[in-house]
Amino acid sequence: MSRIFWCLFFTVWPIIAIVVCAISPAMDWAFPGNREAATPLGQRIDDLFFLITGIVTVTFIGTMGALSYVLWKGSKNEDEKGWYSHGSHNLEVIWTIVPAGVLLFIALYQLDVWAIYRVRDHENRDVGPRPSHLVAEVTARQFEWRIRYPAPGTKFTTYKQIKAWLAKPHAGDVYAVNKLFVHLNRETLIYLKSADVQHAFFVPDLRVKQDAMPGQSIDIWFTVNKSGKFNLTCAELCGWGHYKMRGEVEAVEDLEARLKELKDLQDYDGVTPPGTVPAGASEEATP
Amino acid sequence: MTSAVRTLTTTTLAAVSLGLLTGCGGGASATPTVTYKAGGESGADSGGGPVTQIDGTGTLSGTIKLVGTAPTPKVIVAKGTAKRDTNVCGAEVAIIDQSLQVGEGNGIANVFIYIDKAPPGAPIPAAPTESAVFDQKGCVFLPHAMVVRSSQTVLIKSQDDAGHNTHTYPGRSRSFNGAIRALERDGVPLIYNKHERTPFPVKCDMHSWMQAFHLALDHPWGTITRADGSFELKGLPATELTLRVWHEKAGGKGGFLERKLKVTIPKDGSATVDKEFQLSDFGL
Amino acid sequence: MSTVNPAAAAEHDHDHDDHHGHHELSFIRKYVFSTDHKMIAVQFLITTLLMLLVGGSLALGVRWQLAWPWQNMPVFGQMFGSEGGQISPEFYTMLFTMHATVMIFLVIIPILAGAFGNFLIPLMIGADDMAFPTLNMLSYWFMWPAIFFFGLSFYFGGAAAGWTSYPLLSALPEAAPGSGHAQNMWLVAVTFIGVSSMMGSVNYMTTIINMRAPGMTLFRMPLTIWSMFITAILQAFALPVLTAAGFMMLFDRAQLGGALEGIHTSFFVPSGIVVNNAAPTVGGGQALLWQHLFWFYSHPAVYIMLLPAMGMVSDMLAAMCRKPIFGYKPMAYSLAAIAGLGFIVWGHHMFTSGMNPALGMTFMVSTIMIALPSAIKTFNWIGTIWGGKIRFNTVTLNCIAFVSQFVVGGLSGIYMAAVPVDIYIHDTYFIVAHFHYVLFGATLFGVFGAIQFWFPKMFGRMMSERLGKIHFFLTFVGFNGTFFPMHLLGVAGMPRRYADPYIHPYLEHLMPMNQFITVCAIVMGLAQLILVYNWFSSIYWGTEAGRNPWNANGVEWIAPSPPPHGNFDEVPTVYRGPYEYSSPLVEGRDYLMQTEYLPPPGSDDSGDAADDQPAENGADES
Amino acid sequence: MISGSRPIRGPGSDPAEDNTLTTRHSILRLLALLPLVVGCADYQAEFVNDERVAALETTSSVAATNLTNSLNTHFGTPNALVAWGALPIEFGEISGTVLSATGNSLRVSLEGDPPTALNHVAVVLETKTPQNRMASSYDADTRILTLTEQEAAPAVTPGTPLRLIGHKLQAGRRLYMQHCMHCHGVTGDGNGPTARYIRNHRFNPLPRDYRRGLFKFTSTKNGFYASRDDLRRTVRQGLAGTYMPSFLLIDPDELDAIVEFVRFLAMRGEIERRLLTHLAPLMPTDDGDPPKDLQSLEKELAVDTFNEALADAASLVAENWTSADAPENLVIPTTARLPDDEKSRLKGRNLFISTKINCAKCHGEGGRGNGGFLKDIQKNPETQQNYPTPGLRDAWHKMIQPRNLTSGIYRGGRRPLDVFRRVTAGIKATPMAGFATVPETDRWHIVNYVLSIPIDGAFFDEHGHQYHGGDDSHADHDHPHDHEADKPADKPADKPADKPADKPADKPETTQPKSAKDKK
Repeated sequence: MSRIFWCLFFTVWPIIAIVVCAISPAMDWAFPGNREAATPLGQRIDDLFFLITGIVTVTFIGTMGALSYVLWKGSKNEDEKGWYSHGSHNLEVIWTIVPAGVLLFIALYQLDVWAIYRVRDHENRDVGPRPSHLVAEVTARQFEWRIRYPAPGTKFTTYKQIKAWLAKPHAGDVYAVNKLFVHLNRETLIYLKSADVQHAFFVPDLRVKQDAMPGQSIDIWFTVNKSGKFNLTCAELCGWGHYKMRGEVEAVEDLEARLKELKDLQDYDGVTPPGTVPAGASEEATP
Repeated sequence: MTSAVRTLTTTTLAAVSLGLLTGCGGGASATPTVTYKAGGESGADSGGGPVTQIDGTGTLSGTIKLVGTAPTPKVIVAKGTAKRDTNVCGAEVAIIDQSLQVGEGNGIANVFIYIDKAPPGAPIPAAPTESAVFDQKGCVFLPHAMVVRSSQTVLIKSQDDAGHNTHTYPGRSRSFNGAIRALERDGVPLIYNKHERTPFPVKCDMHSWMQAFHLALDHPWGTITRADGSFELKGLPATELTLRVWHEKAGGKGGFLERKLKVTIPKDGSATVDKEFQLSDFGL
Repeated sequence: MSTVNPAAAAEHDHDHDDHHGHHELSFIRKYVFSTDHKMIAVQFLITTLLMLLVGGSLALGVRWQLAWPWQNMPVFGQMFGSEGGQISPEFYTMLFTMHATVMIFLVIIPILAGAFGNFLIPLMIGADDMAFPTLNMLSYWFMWPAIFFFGLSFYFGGAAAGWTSYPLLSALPEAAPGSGHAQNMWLVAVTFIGVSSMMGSVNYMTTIINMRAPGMTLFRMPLTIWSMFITAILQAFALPVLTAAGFMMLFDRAQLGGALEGIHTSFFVPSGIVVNNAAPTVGGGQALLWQHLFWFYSHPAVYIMLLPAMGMVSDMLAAMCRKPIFGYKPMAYSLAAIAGLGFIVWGHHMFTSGMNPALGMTFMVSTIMIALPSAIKTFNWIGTIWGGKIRFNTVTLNCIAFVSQFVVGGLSGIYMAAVPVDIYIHDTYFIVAHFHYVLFGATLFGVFGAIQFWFPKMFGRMMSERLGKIHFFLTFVGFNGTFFPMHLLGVAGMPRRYADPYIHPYLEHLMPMNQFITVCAIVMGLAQLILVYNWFSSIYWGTEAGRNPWNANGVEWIAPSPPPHGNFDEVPTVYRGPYEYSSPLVEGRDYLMQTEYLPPPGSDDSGDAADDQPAENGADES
Repeated sequence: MISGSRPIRGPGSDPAEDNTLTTRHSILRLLALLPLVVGCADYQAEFVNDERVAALETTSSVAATNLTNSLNTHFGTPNALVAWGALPIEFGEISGTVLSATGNSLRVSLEGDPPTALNHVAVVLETKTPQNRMASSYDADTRILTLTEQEAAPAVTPGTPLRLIGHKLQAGRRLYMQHCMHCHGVTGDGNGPTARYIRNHRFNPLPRDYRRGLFKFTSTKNGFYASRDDLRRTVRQGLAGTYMPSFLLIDPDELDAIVEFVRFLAMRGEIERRLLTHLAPLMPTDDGDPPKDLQSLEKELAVDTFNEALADAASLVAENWTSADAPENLVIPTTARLPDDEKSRLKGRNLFISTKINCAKCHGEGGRGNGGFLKDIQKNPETQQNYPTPGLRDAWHKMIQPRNLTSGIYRGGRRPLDVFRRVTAGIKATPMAGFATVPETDRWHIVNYVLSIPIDGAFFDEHGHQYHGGDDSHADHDHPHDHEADKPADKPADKPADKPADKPADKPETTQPKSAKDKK
């Protein structure tokens, strides 16, 4: 009796697990909003994720199936002795080679994505940034994201210029907090800094995550190809208010115009002739 | 053993269910109840009873004296030794601690003598139209103590060739913290919009020793003692009045020397109050 | 073959016994400052089980906050409840920091190496005690300063920089409420733990190398001993790095006060950082350095927390399935392989940390490769069960749970081995699910099984099967209900260590699932009380167990239960490997103890030619 | 946060560990207690009294009781709030009319679109004598409003107007407990659990203690309180360089609710303070013994004139907060910002360092917030005693630094308008005075100059050419003598640590090491 119970027990729970995973997208337990990534690279990450999921699922079913099978057989084994075997050399070889192959495949298959994601661009920094770059400086601090854009219309042609800009505040810089505007369908280059402790710039919808290390300026780049607003959170414990670091990344068609707007807001002196006063200017002050 | 097991498991499950299904008030997401309380209704009793007109006025005069010998006021900034604004602060005369000034005959200066609330039924004269002047010279406020009407304009002036700021700490009125430019002669207007119950300090944050005391009243019946400790209040309503006697050193940190000084003002006559206070009353 | 002279050992052993037979040891020497490895093991076991409850209830506090944020928290809310009855966010950070700390440093590492290592090593290799009994005692008593300092850390508000204690959060007292003296205490405590386990590992290595009974060749050692041996090596090599890093961190922290006031190095602190309007930091340190040092220890530590359980499970499975272990040598080799690879994979904790991305590739490959030996072990366990005679008792159940949970933990590990995917799931609940499946799902189930299995040897009585099964059932269900959904939380992008995730709109809808998780967690937590009850009641009312209640083969089973001081009646001589179950050589019983001499002698053990003892055919697969 | 050695005692299951040593029955008994452990603990959020109330208690319990009672009747407790109509707070009011009444459930028509959750809000039925009831629930579909009172169904005729009051206050309180309470405390006394930690760091601004009604960064004229917009701005943008983070993305309705609740707390605290001032004569003297003629004082202050004082306090508070929202009390420049050119900045620079208005005396000639006045010992306006240590203090007696203008941090906002407002109206509750007396054009010059400091440095030569202070990024290592020659003629007698502004920090958020050093 208890034999059947336990056999079933060890057979059923993997099934439940698989079912739960299977229904998870329907239950909105999958990627945020159950949407595909909003960056091309993110979509490749998703593909990778599902590929691994496929392999893992097969392995899981296989192992668990085998486990329940041997349990079932072994538990109703009636002869007075077990099978006297110290193993099989061939089997050992097989289940060493096969997993090794699969694992190696995974390892090599994903190298490319990673290379594009960080390494490749990281290697050839001597080429100037493409003119379509939006450069922004995002400084994480307890517990908010302080953002600085170059003056609207600024075009960087060399990384040297960018470094110079990063080095100190410049006239016409646009400041913002917690809300980052980026180009739609154009590459965004962000210099990530930390004002105090370690934070992490995490935009789930973009599959982007990078720690902000104190004392370092780390560059990350991505291209958002879906318009909309995406949650920005902190993914590295940064103190008691870790969870408070709620930000937003918004991809817009005409970024220049948006920055211009911000700039006008920031230059508001209280007596700008009516009409050009940005909405809510009387209330809002830029940080 | 089995019974134990059964009880054990049931209690466990009971514990879990009970623990988890309780919604738990008090935390953030508990909705508080809101009850409404109409405004004004707690305005309490406003006087009540018919007010009998007080006609006729009288005069009150007297002196406030100190028993014993006053300590010589200590010098805050000796002549020409100011750390900053040397050309201005204490340039001509040394800056002396004015908190307890004792004149000849041991009279105490700068004692506030006033009526907290105008007696009901007493006609209140209109505030003077000319504005009071609150000046500063050599990084010292002039005067050190003053009584004004709550609707009266105070002009803050400066004879110093250095920037000052005037920072008031009123009890009921709007506070004021304004910079006074060097040699401000036409004066920065300041109005205490409320009747004050006690005198309050006025400071200059730029020169930490600069301090004066103001009192704003919605009636004219308040004054300060002169250098010899004498004072005179004219036109007081002829009735029994409760005077307050306040000094900035009373009890060491400023307060009432006499909180309820009862005097009866005879019609068209005059009353006198002579008071003596011990050094101990000034926390000395 | 490096075995102590059996004769000498024997005499020594005997006069030991006589010596002790005559006058009883004082209570203190016998139960408190005992040098007997068994007593020390029991001390370790009880201490760690106590700490298990502590750490568990800390976890429940965390779960409560995640399920019903800012609600009055039971017990904790009352004991440390801040204004308004709701806990404060820094208290939450303290909760999960101390949960991890207690569980890792005071439960899992000591319960494996300390408790079972101590108890099993001498018994299984047929030695009368550890090589250095006093050192052994010290290694236990050095745990108490650690516990004391962790307690002190609580007193100062509790370290709240996560158990990983990344600088600058942990390096600058201004950075977090827990980064004041609490952090110092934490570092000191970790150092003490390090000293404790270092003493242990030295002792284990020496004992295993030098004190094996006659005939106990390396390849006749039970896999438990193999795993303990390799674990000891891991510790010996990895721990110094952590200790060094800990001291560097201590010196970095200016507010140490006292003699160390002046030191204030800056290994990890870059210059010009202003935290909360404190004076800017000076001296160009590098925060990343800590992560490298820390993980250079803490990744091997993961295996320190896993390998012994693997070994013990192998032994138990063989005994419970009445079947030789499937592929003994591959098992031993893969243990070694895991240990070896374990030293070159620490970088996979740092894929997003800003280290050179190119490094990510190497670490990715090594990380993926470490999955291989794990896979081999898994298949071998299944192979061991295959064709055995299985009795579903508590031991078996826990071992099977170990295997299946280890499979889940291992497979989810592949996700984070793949760097691009890890970028997304790094520091999300997926990670939390992963390492709980490995450390709790695998290790703790193994430990529960081991407790049940060796309890009769420890106390001479069996533990209650019925209670054991109830405990297993509740724990298993609660465990999977708690941690399996966390995979999904992670995929949904819920970051770790959030006191209130629901202020982020994309996480709001996860609250019900978190509540479900918390319910399961509480079930699991309460189930542990059954274990405690079973443990203590069995000590008193358990049925008497003979020397070999499980009909197992190991050397430890020829010793009386509980074994006296000196363990064995006479020095055991080992003739074969430990897994000769269902051997055709004997009739009427399906076990053949390592110490039984069976004529006629067969061919020599292929494992090592130098063995002068006759050995049984096929003691190892060839 | 955690006090005493209790933490070491550990969580509730440890006793279980010990007791299990005995018999199984004790274990079962122990397990029976588990519901208490697992179940919900019964402790509530409470408004805490001002520290002085305890002192008052020692001399006149009557006064203390009256004070706490009146606060409870007019403001309630965190879990049973009172919406007091005398205060200028938007409690969230929905008016409507009763269509039909059966028992304690009314069919009503409410104006606008009421929020879905209307539990436990106040219901005022405008019968001849208005009835105060409480809503237990409201069903938007059937438009049935159920009142909590079971007994005595409200005698209302159809058509009776009614008001639902307090949903906004409710929401505000809930959100406040979620987002703000850690630092600002349940009472708004700036003493939440986390604040205790923030206080450890001498130069960290404390969470605002609302109870004085004082908020530093406002758009209103000198002497006026903070307007709703100012509070909104602070919550949305945060205060750069402090522990007040930005809640930019919070939903506007929630933001309003929070702001209203903050004003609610501020008014409660201020009324408490004013009542305490009224009762001050009852306070024990410095050496702890009760004041003379306690009885008569008690009768006069705590009984006869108490309600009067309460009403007076309420009216004052109401007036102050209302006037803060009046547009005429905003600081609005009459002329547009002057062109931000070198000439203007030089003018600004000269004004900045001139002793006529003494900006540099606090902010330092290099704008590092290290002016000479910081070396003076200030006097506590409340006790007339000197503060123990030199340095400027705010109304909470907390040591503060003048803004380091090289850091590029502008807590009140970086718009020219904001800086103009700082200059014109000063910073409330701090020694930063309003410079309204300075002509507006000059103020614009100062604004232009101040805004240029982080970018171009603080120093000019007489031709208006700026020094960039070399390129060494170590502000604390540069040498004053570099620019001695270029000091303006009328520089003050002593030289505060005025250094040429070097290249500002590459992180606008970080303050320069120099200034931090000077804080010591």
